[in-house]
Amino acid sequence: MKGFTTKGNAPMAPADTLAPTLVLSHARKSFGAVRALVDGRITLEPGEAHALVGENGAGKSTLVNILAGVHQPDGGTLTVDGQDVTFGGPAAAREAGVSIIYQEPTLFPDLTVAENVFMGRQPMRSGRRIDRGRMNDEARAIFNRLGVALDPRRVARGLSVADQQLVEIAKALSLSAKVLVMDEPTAALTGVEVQRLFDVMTTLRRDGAAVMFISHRLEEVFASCQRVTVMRDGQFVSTAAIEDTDVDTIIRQMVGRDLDSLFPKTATTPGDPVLEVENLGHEGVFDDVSFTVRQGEIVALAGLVGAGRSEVARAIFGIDPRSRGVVRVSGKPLPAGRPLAAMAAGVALVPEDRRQQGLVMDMGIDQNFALASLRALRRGGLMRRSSEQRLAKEWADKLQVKFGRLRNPASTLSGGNQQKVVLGKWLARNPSLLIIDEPTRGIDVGTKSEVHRIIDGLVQDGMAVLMISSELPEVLGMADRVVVLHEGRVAGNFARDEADETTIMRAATGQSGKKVA
Amino acid sequence: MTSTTTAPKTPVPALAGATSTGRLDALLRAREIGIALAIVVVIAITTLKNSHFLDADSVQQILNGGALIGLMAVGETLVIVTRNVDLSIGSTLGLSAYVVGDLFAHNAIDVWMGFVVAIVIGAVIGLINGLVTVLFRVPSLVVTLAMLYVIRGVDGIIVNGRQIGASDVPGSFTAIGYKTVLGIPWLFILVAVVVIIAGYAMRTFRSSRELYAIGSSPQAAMLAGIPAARRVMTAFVISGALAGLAGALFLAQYAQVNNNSGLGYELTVIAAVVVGGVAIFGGSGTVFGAALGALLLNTINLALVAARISASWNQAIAGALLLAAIAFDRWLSLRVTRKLRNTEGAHRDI
Amino acid sequence: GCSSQSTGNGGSTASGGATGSATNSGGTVKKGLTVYFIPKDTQNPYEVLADKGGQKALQELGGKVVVSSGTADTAAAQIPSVQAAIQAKADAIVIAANDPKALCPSLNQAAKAGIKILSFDSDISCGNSPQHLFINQADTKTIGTSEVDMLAKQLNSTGQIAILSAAQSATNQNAWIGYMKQQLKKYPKMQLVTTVYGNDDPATSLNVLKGLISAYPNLKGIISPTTVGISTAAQYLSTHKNVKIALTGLGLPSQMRAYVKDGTVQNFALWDPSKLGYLAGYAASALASGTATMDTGASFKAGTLGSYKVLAPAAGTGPSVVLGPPTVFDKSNIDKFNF
Amino acid sequence: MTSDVQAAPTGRPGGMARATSWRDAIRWEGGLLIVLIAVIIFGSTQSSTFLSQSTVFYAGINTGFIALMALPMTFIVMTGEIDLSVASMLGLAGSLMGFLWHHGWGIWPAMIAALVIGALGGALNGVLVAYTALPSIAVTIGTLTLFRGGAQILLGPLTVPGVGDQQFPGGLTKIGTESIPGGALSYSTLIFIVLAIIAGIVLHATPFGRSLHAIGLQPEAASFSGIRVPWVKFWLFVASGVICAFAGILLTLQNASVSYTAGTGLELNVVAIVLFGGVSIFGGRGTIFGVLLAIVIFGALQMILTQTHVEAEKQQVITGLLLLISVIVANGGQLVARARARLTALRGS
Ligand SMILES: Nc1ncnc2c1ncn2[C@@H]1O[C@H](COP(=O)(O)OP(=O)(O)OP(=O)(O)O)[C@@H](O)[C@H]1O
Ligand SMILES: Nc1ncnc2c1ncn2[C@@H]1O[C@H](COP(=O)(O)OP(=O)(O)OP(=O)(O)O)[C@@H](O)[C@H]1O
Ligand SMILES: [Mg+2]
Ligand SMILES: [Mg+2]
Repeated sequence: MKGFTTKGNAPMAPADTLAPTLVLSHARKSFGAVRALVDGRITLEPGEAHALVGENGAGKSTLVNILAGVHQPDGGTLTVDGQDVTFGGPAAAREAGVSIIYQEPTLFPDLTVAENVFMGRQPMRSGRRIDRGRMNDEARAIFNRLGVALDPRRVARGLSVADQQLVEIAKALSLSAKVLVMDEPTAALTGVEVQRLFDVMTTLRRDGAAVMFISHRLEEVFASCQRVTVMRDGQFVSTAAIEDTDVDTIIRQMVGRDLDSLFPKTATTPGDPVLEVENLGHEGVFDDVSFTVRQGEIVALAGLVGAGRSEVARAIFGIDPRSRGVVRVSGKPLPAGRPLAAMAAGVALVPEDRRQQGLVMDMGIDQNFALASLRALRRGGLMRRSSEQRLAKEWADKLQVKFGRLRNPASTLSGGNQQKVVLGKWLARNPSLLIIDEPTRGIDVGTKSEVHRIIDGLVQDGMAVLMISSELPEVLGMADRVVVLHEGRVAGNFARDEADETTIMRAATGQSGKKVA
Repeated sequence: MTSTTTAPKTPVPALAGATSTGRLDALLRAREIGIALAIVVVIAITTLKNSHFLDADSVQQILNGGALIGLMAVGETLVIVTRNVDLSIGSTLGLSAYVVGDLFAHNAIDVWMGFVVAIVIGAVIGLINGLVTVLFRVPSLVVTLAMLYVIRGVDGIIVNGRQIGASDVPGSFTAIGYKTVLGIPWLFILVAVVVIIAGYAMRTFRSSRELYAIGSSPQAAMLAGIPAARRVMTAFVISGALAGLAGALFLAQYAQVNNNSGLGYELTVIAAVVVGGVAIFGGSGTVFGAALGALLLNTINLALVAARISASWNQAIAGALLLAAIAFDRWLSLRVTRKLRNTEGAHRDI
Repeated sequence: GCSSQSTGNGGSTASGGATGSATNSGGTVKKGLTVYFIPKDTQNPYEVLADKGGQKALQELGGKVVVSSGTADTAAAQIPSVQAAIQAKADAIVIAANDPKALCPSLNQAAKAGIKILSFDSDISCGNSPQHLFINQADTKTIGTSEVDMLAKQLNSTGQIAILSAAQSATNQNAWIGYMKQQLKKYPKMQLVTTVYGNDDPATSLNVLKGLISAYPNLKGIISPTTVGISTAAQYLSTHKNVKIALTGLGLPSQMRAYVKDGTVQNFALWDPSKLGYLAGYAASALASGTATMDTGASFKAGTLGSYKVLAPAAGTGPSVVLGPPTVFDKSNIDKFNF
Repeated sequence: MTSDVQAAPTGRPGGMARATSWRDAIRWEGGLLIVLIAVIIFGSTQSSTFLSQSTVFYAGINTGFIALMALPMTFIVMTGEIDLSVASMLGLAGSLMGFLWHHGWGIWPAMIAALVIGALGGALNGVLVAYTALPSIAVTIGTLTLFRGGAQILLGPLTVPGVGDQQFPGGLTKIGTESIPGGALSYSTLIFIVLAIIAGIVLHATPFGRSLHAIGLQPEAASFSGIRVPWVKFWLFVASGVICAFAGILLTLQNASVSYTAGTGLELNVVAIVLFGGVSIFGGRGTIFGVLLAIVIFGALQMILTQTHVEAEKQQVITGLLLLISVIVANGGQLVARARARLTALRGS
């Protein structure tokens, strides 16, 4: 878990003595029939870190987009420093001193990291020419402040999601804005980086800036923020000082009911091996990876970001090639590099990047549900629209997906609901082995426990699950067995009762006395 | 997941860059060097077969021949970098060349005005391309393909079966097409100046970097508040203007224009740009690379004849070499990417 | 498009074909005839002149000319025009074929619909179907041999020479080049090193010319039997005086005037395209009216050009009428021509 | 992992993200239908011969082989790629057939060889595009030159049948002059219609067609769904090669002859038809029906304009403007919507 050092810092400046930096009230926004924001409200005081929490689809990102000038609200008012303002576009918002870190990284892959940070605001020298040297130095300085050693001169293409997020943060910091809005900046970060981000937030607040922080990890909220605003179904629910509230209250306000246990692990007795991986290797990425997943068992693949977990999953499924080793599913060896063969053998892979890999964003929700089951929906060689609809309806109901209309494009769904569609698309194939990469990244607590319940149910019905997660509590809560990867090699293989935070962490950072079962 | 306490807390000082990026930069630059090298190889092989290929005259021809395509490649690069494409440049060249020639034939303008008129014609066409693309958010390939037909048709209506010949054009104008200073052709100098200015500008000014940004990620460009519409429009206007200028230079170089002048140049220019290492889907590539690409294609064409290869084989060999050049560039950029990947790990702090 | 042409010097004296004796079938040419002129493309300067000649002829005869073709020099672009002529029940088609054979099926249909088929500038090669009359600008053999003779005179019959042609598939150029090669046998010291193709595009022509010059440093002469090729080469040679190469071929006087005057080109040939069109217009009308046939020796009146006789089919070609010998242009006469 | 930083597909220049809704398609095809009706009404008032059987036959002769090339092009553009080598492949296949005929091969072996060269050429495109991930626009500009060059090597100045050669069999070349028995359609039209129906079913009603949409919209997500993206692209290019070769055979028979320049420059016409038919150049969107309408409109327009003696250059202007106006009208609504949104935003504040 994140090793937070601070808890509930006191506000830097007394909230009641200063005029608020930014006030948004009664903001409304609809997309066609979808009322994304019904009554959005938030008040940001100078020097405070203000958390905004809510379920997936509660309208948080929509609110952010309004503050960013990306969306024009259908109604409501926005004041900055007491002045009524309208943001015609992102540039206007930036000029007004509002700086945004968007939920999804928005980098220019072909440009250098420094250019990404300073695009449109590059330091200049005589003749309105860009001063590259200074630009690189300034970027380096910001990264030093964040404690990362990204080379400002490398191109952004190929950066890991975490590094991309760091560049986004650097971009926002470089603006020295009055208001810094961060939409789930920590979703892809490791504990150290999160900690550094919080340190930077503290510095910013000390300088009088207001920080708005969105996260589904409530512990982060309690570690770094002074006030918290809760939203539900596009509506403002409450704002409270952090010391006047607690996790249960917030969750109740978010979900509108009490939640049961977060990780509803039911004990099962594992059956026959479904997946057997032996000495799997691929040049320069991972090597000598062996483990087994049995019927009715959840095996978690743990490790630091970049340890090669996703690569292993993709190699098993056949998206990536592999140069060594054997993969057997239900006893039969899988050919390398052939996802179709893996699917036929009953393997399903829910990939980690739902926007690029999981969904065809511009296709209908229904068509996305059907995309992995096309052959099954075929009658006499032709696709049946009606059976496709039926399949989509069935799984949208089962997973309680919140959507406008089933034929709307998947891009209109909130992140969590998108994740459910990806899950549904694979569950519709009734797989015997489900590989889920980061099943709950960017998913709210309510949905998260639903996803966990779904997985748990599947396992009880005899499915084998290989789960990759960067969240230790999830790993510890859900897994029957934890396989830890370190730099592409198995650094530990623990049964449920052997695994705890420290053993896993030690293995993941490569310091363990190896215990490979 | 989540490293914790164990990670070294001290920020790694700004070390890594120096060495690894130095090499990287070199590699990236190698894309241009690679093309230059290819030109040298083609020349060398041809010279082995025919020692006169390197005579002063012949070198002038090599430099001059690629000039027009190179000039248009500069404009096309600007457009392609923004993830658009301009297919109308060949038609634009034809129209501007004819109109200027016609004005000369009627003694309506002097030499300098000839350039101005050519550039203005091109710029106006570029403006139309840009406006329609940006305003209606129509793919530029469709817009400029349509404009290709429209301009070629309008050109035909204006030309109406006439043509411009050497006696219609002032001698001082055609002189630009063949006169040299210190053995270097004027035409080449002129185009080289445009290339150098454009190449420098594309590295150095905010607005030009924004062109790359737009092509690299339109979404992110929007969020960064980049006035994409204006920038894309500017790229089209410049591309049109350069195609118009190329029209004037066409007239100067060949001293003859009919309605077919410039027919099919658009694909040659795009080929040059792609060979020059400009990503066809935007975001990366340099003006220098594109210009070198044009020079390479032209050198190949010259070399095939100079090496006494039978006329029937010219096209096929040119096509094969084009494919080879594209594949080579791909191989090179893959190597760069792999290098990037390998160096990346070093920068992470855990 | 290419091609070349020459002023059949008017009147009656044309070479092989024209005869003084007007003839026969007694009848007069019908009024109100419609003749479709189908040039290689609607913009080919040479053929635009020819079409105007045709228009003039039909005007004199009280009929009308429809000019129809595509913008590109392809058979595919000409076929719709043939079809339109059939549908419009035209009386005759005069076509400059972009492809010797691809138009045959369409023209056959036209002939079956009772339309008289004539070709000019570039002949079709359809065997006997359809029956058609080729209005030849000048005797094919004469063009080929005279080009070689002209160059031989300039070069003292010695040295390497090359041909800069239009497209490799261009029919009339290929026919002329065939005769050039034959004629070259008479000049054993003149050696044809290669034929290059500029596709009638100035840029391509210039490129192959440059390649040619560096490939054959001892090159002494170039024949370019196409207007674009010769003017491109002339422009290059006039601006690179250090390259000493004699140039001749087929060119438009208006385009070549400057080069003849500055001495780059001594002489070249062509015929008057408008007269070619004019002759074609009369021939078409005569055929359509039944006042002439395609039989060898049949004759007809061609307005101010006088009277012409149909020549016997030669190897691989059908009956033809020859406008006259090409005019050779040089310093002494070039100012008299303005096409 | 580390998905590459990639531009969101919704941010493509020109194309705002649109849902693949039937309504969109219907709007576009509806528009084309109206244009077609307008063209027919215009034609019948301007030209007395327009509404005749011969017009239908001739239009088929003139556009049939272009229409054939438009079918694989539609599929390829659907996947976000493009094939600019189609017309050169037509020329190469026709030339090979002619070359072999000239050298005494039988007509059927010559045709089969032409189809084989089509498959091989397509496979070359396919390998380069699908398996080495080179941009198809660049690759096919290269093969455009290569294939045409190959045709030139085969035939050079020769037009087949050359002097002394057999004519192509009359039973086959009659497709250039005779319509199918009992109708006005040309054989090329009939073949096209059959293939278009098959293409329509494949594209719109089979899993394969659905995967083409997915590949065009988001190739990575498609491959994560078990769609063999490179495999599909490879075979599409092979199919394109074969069908273009077939078009080359058809054109050769129709003209009863072939030279190496056959079909020169038609690639952009084919692209224009496909785009006019409403297929998105970015892939993922479009219908065969739209392409069909576009073909009929272009074919009819060419007939009318030629029949009414409109000069070829004006025909070009009209063609270009039609393409331009169609996309503007189709996207004009967006412009209005954006302007309105901006206005309300201003008023709202
Ligand atoms: N462009 C759009 N078109 C249609 N509906 C949209 C659009 N953007 C968002 N929505 C809808 O608006 C609602 C709010 O979405 P939003 O992205 O603001 O949620 P969120 O609170 O950020 O969720 P998450 O925590 O999953 O990121 C969702 O139901 C979503 O489907
Ligand atoms: N696009 C990329 N650019 C650079 N390196 C990459 C990229 N993709 C993978 N790698 C490298 O491959 C290895 C495994 O990366 P990967 O991110 O898949 O691991 P992971 O354990 O799945 O982490 P995550 O939690 O991010 O999913 C790392 O060394 C990483 O640096
Ligand atoms: Mg969100
Ligand atoms: Mg991963």
